[in-house]
Parts: sequence; structure tokens; C-alpha cells
Amino acid sequence: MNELKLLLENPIVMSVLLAFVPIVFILVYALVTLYGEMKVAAHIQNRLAYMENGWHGTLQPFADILKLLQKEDIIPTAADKFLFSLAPYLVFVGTYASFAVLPFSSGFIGSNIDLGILYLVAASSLVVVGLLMSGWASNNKWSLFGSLRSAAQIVSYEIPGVLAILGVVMVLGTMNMQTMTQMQDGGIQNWLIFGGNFALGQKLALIPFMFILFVIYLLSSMAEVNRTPFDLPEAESELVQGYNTEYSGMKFAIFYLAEYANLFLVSAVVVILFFGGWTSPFGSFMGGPVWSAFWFIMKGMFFVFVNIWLRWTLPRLRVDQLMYVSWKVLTPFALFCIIAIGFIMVV
Amino acid sequence: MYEIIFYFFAAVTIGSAGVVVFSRNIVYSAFALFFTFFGVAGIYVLLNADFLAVTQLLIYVGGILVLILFGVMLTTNTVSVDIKAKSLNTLPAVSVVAALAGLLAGMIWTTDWFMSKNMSEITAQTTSKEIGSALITTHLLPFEVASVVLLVAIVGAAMMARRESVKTQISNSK
Amino acid sequence: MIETLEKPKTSTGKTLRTEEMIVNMGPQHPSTHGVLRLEVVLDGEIVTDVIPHLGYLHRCFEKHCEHMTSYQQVIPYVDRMDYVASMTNEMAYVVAAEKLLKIEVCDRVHYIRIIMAELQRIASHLIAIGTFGIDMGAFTPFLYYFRDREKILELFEMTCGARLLYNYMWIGGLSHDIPPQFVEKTKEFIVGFKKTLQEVNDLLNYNEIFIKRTANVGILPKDLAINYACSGPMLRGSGVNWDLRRDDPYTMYDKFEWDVIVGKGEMGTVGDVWDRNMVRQLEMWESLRIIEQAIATLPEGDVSKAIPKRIRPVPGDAYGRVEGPRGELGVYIIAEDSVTPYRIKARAPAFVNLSVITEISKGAMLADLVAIMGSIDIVLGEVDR
Amino acid sequence: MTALTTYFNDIYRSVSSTMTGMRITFKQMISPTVTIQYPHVKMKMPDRVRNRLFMNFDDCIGCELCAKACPVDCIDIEVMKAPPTESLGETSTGQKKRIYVTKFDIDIAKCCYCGLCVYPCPTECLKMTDVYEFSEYDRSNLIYNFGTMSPSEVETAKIKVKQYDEEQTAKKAAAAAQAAAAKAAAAAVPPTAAPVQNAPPQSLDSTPTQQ
Repeated sequence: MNELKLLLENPIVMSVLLAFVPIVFILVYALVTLYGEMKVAAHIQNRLAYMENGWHGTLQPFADILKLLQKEDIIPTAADKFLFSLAPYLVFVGTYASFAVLPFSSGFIGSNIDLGILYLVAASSLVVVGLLMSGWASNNKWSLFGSLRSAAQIVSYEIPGVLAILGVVMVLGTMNMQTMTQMQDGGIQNWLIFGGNFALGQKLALIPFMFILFVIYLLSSMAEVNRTPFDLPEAESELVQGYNTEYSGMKFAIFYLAEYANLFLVSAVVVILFFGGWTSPFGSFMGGPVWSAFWFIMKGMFFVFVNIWLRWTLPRLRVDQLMYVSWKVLTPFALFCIIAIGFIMVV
Repeated sequence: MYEIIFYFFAAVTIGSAGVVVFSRNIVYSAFALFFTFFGVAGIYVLLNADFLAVTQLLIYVGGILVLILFGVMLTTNTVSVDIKAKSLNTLPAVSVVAALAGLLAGMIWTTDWFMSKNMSEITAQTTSKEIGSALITTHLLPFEVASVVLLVAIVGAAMMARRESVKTQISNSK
Repeated sequence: MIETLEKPKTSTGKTLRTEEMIVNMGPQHPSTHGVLRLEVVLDGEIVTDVIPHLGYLHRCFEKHCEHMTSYQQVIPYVDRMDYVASMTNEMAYVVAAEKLLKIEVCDRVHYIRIIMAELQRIASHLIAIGTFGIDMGAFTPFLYYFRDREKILELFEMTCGARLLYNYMWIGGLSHDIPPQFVEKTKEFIVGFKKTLQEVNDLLNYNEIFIKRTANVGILPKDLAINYACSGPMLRGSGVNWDLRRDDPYTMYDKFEWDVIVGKGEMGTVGDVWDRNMVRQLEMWESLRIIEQAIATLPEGDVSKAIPKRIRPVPGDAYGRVEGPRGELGVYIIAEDSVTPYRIKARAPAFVNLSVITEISKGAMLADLVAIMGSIDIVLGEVDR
Repeated sequence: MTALTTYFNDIYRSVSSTMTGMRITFKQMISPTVTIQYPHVKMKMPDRVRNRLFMNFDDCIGCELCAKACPVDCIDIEVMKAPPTESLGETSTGQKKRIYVTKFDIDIAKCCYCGLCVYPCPTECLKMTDVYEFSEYDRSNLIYNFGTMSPSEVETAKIKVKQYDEEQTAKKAAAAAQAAAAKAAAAAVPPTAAPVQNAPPQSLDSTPTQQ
């Protein structure tokens, strides 16, 4: 018993244990979202989706995962075996590394570093390399197309995304995600989308720009996780399945997991930037570390739901239109907002 | 413990840099460059240069490496895997590298390095504030000059990219 | 809209050597609507050439017909030609055969045939627009349309017992009269369907992304459409006012009041993908008008009175054509003094319409090629026969 | 100026059409679904539905009209004309059976469910039922043999037919000989044997298939 206590007090063991918290969360969340996406999609389309395994098919995600684990792991003969096997893990690592700085609750954050949001942006850019690797190693023209599109898309949409983040950073004056959240504490009126915790005049002036920045970040985050209407890298009607066409079994599951993890990640960032992170909408009521984890996950899941909802509503953009949206619509608006916010914050 | 992590990152950096240089497959070289950048970022973290580490990842991995990969993938035959890089001009290369190595070695020797007696003495502290204030006070001029140069580069790139299509439109309208 | 850029020049003025990529789209590609294979030459994302390869679904329909033991037996085979619009296939064959045999059928048969053909046109357009939506990345409208197509199939099942391959229209009549509750059920369907049509119109056809994806893409000019002998929504989308139901009225289409829908270039240029899609969408409203009128004025009569017991035509030939959902569907029959047709030739509209793809997709982007293919609305069963 | 107007107009239309779309999909999400939980709930089939073929063998008179009508030749019938002395019973419609049906197989895997075989049947013994769940692991299990004659019955029937045929041939030959003799006697010309045109029924030597 004593050894165990000693072991737990060892900072290295502790940090290893802490590092496993997000993966447990991701696995559970992925199962829920897998089920949720199918159900939301089905009900939008007047269908029922899973109904057979368990009550309303609740056990189906487990069955799906089991199936993927059992499946034969096919590596095409002409593929580059090493890079082909490496790519999905690289993609997942890129996503997973970003979870280190997410403040899940007032009592838990993997690493409370000052550059939190910048680190998050940097870590998610690792994903691009993994995607390029998978497309090239598959030795399939459609896959290569998909991964090149994906990389171009992620790199372009990072610009408006980061500019939107910059706007928020200018308002809050910090890049530490925990501090960002704490600054929005104290009820729904202090969330940045409603102007933040400022004097009334400043608050009212901030609201429209915050709203525009929120939309900009939401759109660019959707592009970064390759969701409809920006799902060109895996556009099934054009590129079959894009960069993960040749993947099967466990490797495909990892891609899938990374995609879902990324989806939550960007939703969480939206929540932290504009919707007060883990703060309760009722001020101190329903606060505390446990409740705050609840609020954080609930808010995150709401934006995951919005993503899913949009996915089953909208058609897909074309490559040039995708670039048009990024460079000619989102980026100018974001720059305009930044200038305006600068004025507001200085005056 | 910190030593182990340091040697790990150092090994990753040097090993992957070796792959970059010696690999016959240019795509492998490009991908190995990723691990080199990653290892360097890790070392920056160990040196408490967190802003630098993050920027390293953001700019080198997210920007420059992707650009290199794009270049490699779009210019070489993508269908077959055997993309070979040839060794050319061995003698000039060796001499240039030797000169560079000498320069670096001289620099390392002459610099008065700050050495801490105890690694754990170094407490985690952020550098972003210092960098930020340094950039807009003492180093304002180089910072502004760099941004002007970058702006010129962007405008120039836009001009060069645009010229062709303008020409095409003119020829189309004729 | 798409400007083809000049290739970058080196300092010596020579163009840089760039390689074109040849990709095979199909026969197992999700957006080729079956087993079409397109050999696509790509310059980056720009399509420089498209070569369609056909025949993966060839089932020797025409040869089969020459080995039947009666003219009646051809009908189940005609059903399988364009399997999403079997009723119109039957109608084309039956019109041709009745011309050959000089059979006059009563008005009730004509009316029921028209109702069935128009229902089938709606069902076929529902699939066309739905799958086109999938090609554009919108999955949901497809299922909304399938929900209502299901009701049409139920009407068909109620009438003839089959949901897809009906064998309903026979030479000289129909296999069954419509069941008593048919009229009522059809009226019910029309009421519900109008709501879906409006809904999907808002959800898909007037969605800005959809408009941006389809307007000014794959423009098929009027003269090109005529030169390639395009027909159906493909031709009307290009602004040619031509509909066999009005211009060569077979059965009793001239009794009804309806409009021919022509592409107007509302969102871009006349003859673009959006126009073709919209022609289909609006044609469904016209079909509903025809069905409503036909149901209201359905005459009485015996639908199986004119069915001949044994068909042995005098030697000769006949060409019957109808306006199918995809265009002019013609059946040409040559008869000799036998119970078996000497030769049957089908003019498949999807085959003819597909031939224009090389012409209109040059210079488009890869994603546009998918849009163009979706707007042509091919059914490989009919293209290859 | 128009370019700027178009630019903002495009943005406005994108936002408003997306909102419209989201409104529609949300309305559908909360409206009831249309799925039928198939193995648990089954749709009511209309009366005219055309699924698996059923054949009431007791009513078959062996006319082979259905086999002729089938466009895909999935009905395989073998018949023998019974001697008129033999009584094969009657159909439910009161028609007298005169033909042995030694084999009546329907290869339902080939069937295209067109229903063309149903109409020509004079005794209405073929019909299409509403059974649609009949998948099998082995394709040969889809060959349904409706014939109720056992192999031994077929054998006895064959013998009977053969006997009757032989009798008939003998009779005919005798008649022919008689006629010839009479002719010869009448015309005093050497008689020629009349050609015997009594080939055995085509299916005489075939055996019923398994299963």
C-alpha cells in the first residue's frame, strides 16, 4: 500500500497516468459519438439506424469496434509498407497531443502551459504530415489526391482559424487556456460570445465581432477536421474515400478515432474561446470541478452535434470554392475583426 | 530523467537527420525531416524555450515541411515508389559542409554557455512575455523590417502568380 | 468561369514540362452510377479529356428478343433495360408493337398508361435528383426522395404486383385494371409529395453551395445538344423546347394541359448542370398536373379487351417512341411472318446523352466531372442494354 | 461596385440558405421516422403481389403452356400421353386429365417474377404467392419439383404407355397390313409396307432429376 502511494507521488508516474486520462475520454467519447452520429443522421433522414444490438442498438458501436479489430489488416502490395503503417498513428498522435492543453474542468488540465492555444494549433498541424504520408504511401492516385487536397485545405484554413483565435487572445490577453476559461467565469453573460466580462459599452461593442469570429472559427475548424461541407479529402463521390481508401482494420479504426477526437478537439476550442469553457452558465451554481467537467463535455458535445447536423444538411464545396471561402471571405473578415477588436480594447 | 529525455530527443534528431541526408528515396528524406523538426522542438522544450518550440512545430512542420512534401509529391512520379536521389558534386559539397562545420564548431567553442549545476533548479517559466516585450521595444526595428520584407514577398508572390492569368484573360479577350 | 491557365514559362520562354495524370474512374467508382468506366486525363484537378468505356453491363437485350417465342415475352426483358423507369420502357415497346399490329386500345388503357408513365417519370426523377445530391455530397435529400418514391412503388405494387419490374403494359392493353383504392391512394400521395418537393427544393436546389457547384458548370449549348441528338431533360435544359409528349403526341397526351419545362439559365448560363437538374425538378410538378387531370377524368372501359391471344404480325416494321424520363426512348421492331420478332432495336436516351460527356467536361474540374455525370442521369442498364 | 454587391450577396445567400436547410433537417429530425423494422414487422402485401411461384400439381393437366410462356425457361416439364384406358382423375375445375406429368420443376433462381406463366394456365393451378423469404445456401435447393409422381410410379406409367404404344403400333401395323393386303388384292400390285410413324414420346427414356 505504501509502495503504491510512493509510486503515485512520483511525478513521472503521475504524469504518465495523467497522459492516459484523455485517451480514456476519447475512447468513451468516440463510442458515444459513433452512435450519436448514426442516430442523428438517421433521424434527420427519417430512418432509425441501429436497432438490433441492445436497447435501440446501443451496443452497436462496440460491435463495430470489435469488427474493425478482428478484420484482416490489408497492406496493398504496391504500397510503401513502413510509411503506410506509420501514417495513422502519426495522425492520431497529432490529435492526441493537443488534448494535453484542454482544460477539462476547473480541477483538471493535462498541462497548464502559458502557450496553450498556440501549442494546440501547432500540434494539430502535425496531422497534415500524417495525412500526406498516408496518401502517398497508399500508392493510389485517389488517395494521393485526397491527401494533397487535405493538406492544402488544412494549411489554408489554419490562417482564418488562427486569426480568429488571435482576436480572442487580444481580448483576453492570455494564451493559457485555463486562464481564458477562468476569465469567462461567473455566468452566461460573461461568455465571450456575449461580450465577456467587461464594462457594458465595451461588451456591447464586442458582441458582433465575437459572433463573426465565432462563425469564422467554427467554419475553419470544420474544414480542419474534414467535415462536410469541407469534406473534400474524403469526398466519396469524387475520390472514393480519399486518403484512407486503402486502409482497413485497425489502421482504419485509428484514422476514424483520430477524426472523431479531432472533432471534439475543435468543438472544445470553440467552447473555450467563445462559450466559457467549463464554466457553468449559472455563475457559481452547479460549479466545482465535477460540474465543470460536465459543462465542458456537454458544451463540446453540443458543437459536435452542430457539426453532425451541418454534415447531413449541406452539399460539398469544390476545391477552388474551398480556397475562395478561406482566402477571400474568412481571412478578410477575420482581419477586419482583429482591427476592430484592437480599437475596442484600446479605447 | 531529463538527461534520458534529452538523449532521446537528440537521438531522434540526429538519426532522422541522417536519414534525410543519406536516404536514396527523396520522399523518405522529406518525411524524416519531420522527425528532425520534432526532435529539435523537443530539445527547445527542454531548454525552457517553449515559444520557440511551438513556433518550430507550427512553422517548420505545419508550413515548410508541408511545402517540401507538396513539391516532392507533385514533381516526381507519384505512381511508382522508387524515387531515387542521386549524389552529385561530392567534392564541392564536402568542402562546403566542412567549412560550415568549422564555423559552427568555432561558434560553439567561443560562446560562453550558461550551465546550470542542477537541472531541477530550472523552474518552468514562460518566455512568451519576454519575447513579446522584446519584440516591440528593443528589437522593434528588426521586427518591423522583417514584417515589411515578408509583406513585399507576399505582394511579389501574388503578382507573379497573377500575371499569368491576367495575360491569359487579355489573350482570351482578343 | 474556369479559366485555363497558361503553363508557366521558364526564362528561355519554353513551357515547363508537366505530366498529365490518367486515372480510371470506374467501373467501381461511387459516382459513375453503375459500371461505367471513364478514363480521365487530368492536369492537376483540371480534366483535359474523358474517354467513356462502355459494355460492363451488356446483356444482349436486343439479341435475346430475337429468340423469344412470342412478342409478349419481350416485355419482361424491356423492363430490365432502364430499371429505374420500367413503365416507360414498356410503354415504348407497346406503342411500337401496337403500331405494328395496328391495334386500337380503349381510352381507359391510354389514361392508365399515362398515369403510370408519369408516376414512373416522377420516381425516376426522384432517383436522378437524389443521386445527383449524393454526388454533390448531400445525402439527406436522397433519402427524403426515396421515402416518397417508396409510395409510388407501393402504388405500382398494388396495381400489378411488382415494385420494380412490372410487366404491366401489354400489347393491346394492361395486365390488370387499377385496383379500386388506387385513385384515392394516388391523390393522397400527391398531397404529401408536393410538400416533399418544396422541402427538397429549399434544402438542395436553392442551397447556395449547390448553386455554386452546379451553375455555369458543364454548359451544353443549344446547337451542341441538337448535334449530339440529346433528348429529354438534357435537351430541354439547354433551352430547346422539345418534348415528344407534346410534339409527337402518342397515346392521349394531347388531351391534357401542361407545360414543357425549358432551362432558362436562372443561376448561370443556359444549359448548365443546374438547369438540367431544375428541369427535372420542375417536370415533376408538371407530371403531377397530368396525373391529377387523368385521375379526375378517368374513362370506363375494359382494359384487356384488345389483347390478342396470339401475335403473328404481317411482315413489316414499326418505330414507336415515347418521352422517357431520360429522353426519347424509341423501339424499332422488324417483323417477319413468325411469332418471334426478326429484330428489335432500342434507342436508349441515356446512351445518346452520355456521348456528349467528352465534349462538355473538357476544362472542368474533377469535382465538376462528377456533377456533369450526375446531371446526365445515366442508367447503365440502359446504356449497355 | 457590382462585384462588391455580389460578394456580400453571396455571403448573405450562403448563410440564409444554410439556415433554411438546417431548419428543414431539424424539423425532419423531430418528425416520426418511416422505417419498418423488417424482420420484426412486415409490410402487408397487396393481393396482386408477385413473389414465389406456387403450383398445385393436382390440377395440372400437363398442357405445357406455362413452360412455353416463360421467357427465361425456368419451368421444366416432362409429359407422357396416358393411354385413354387409364384414369388419371379430374382437376378441381372438373377437367379430365389425360397426360402423365412425370416431371414438373421450377428453377426459382431463374424466375424473373414476370407472371407470364400464370395467365395461360387453363386450370389456374399456377399462381404467384406473397412468400418472399426463400433464400438458400445452395443454389440447387432453389429448384422446386412440384411433380408428385414417385420414380416407381413413373416407371409403371412408362411401362403402361409403352405397352399401350406397342398395342397401338401392332394394331396400326395390322390395320395397315390389312389395308395393304386389301389394296394389293384390289390392285394386284406387290404391297409396300406402310411407314410406321410412331416415334416414342420424346421423354420416354429420361429419368427424373434428383431432389
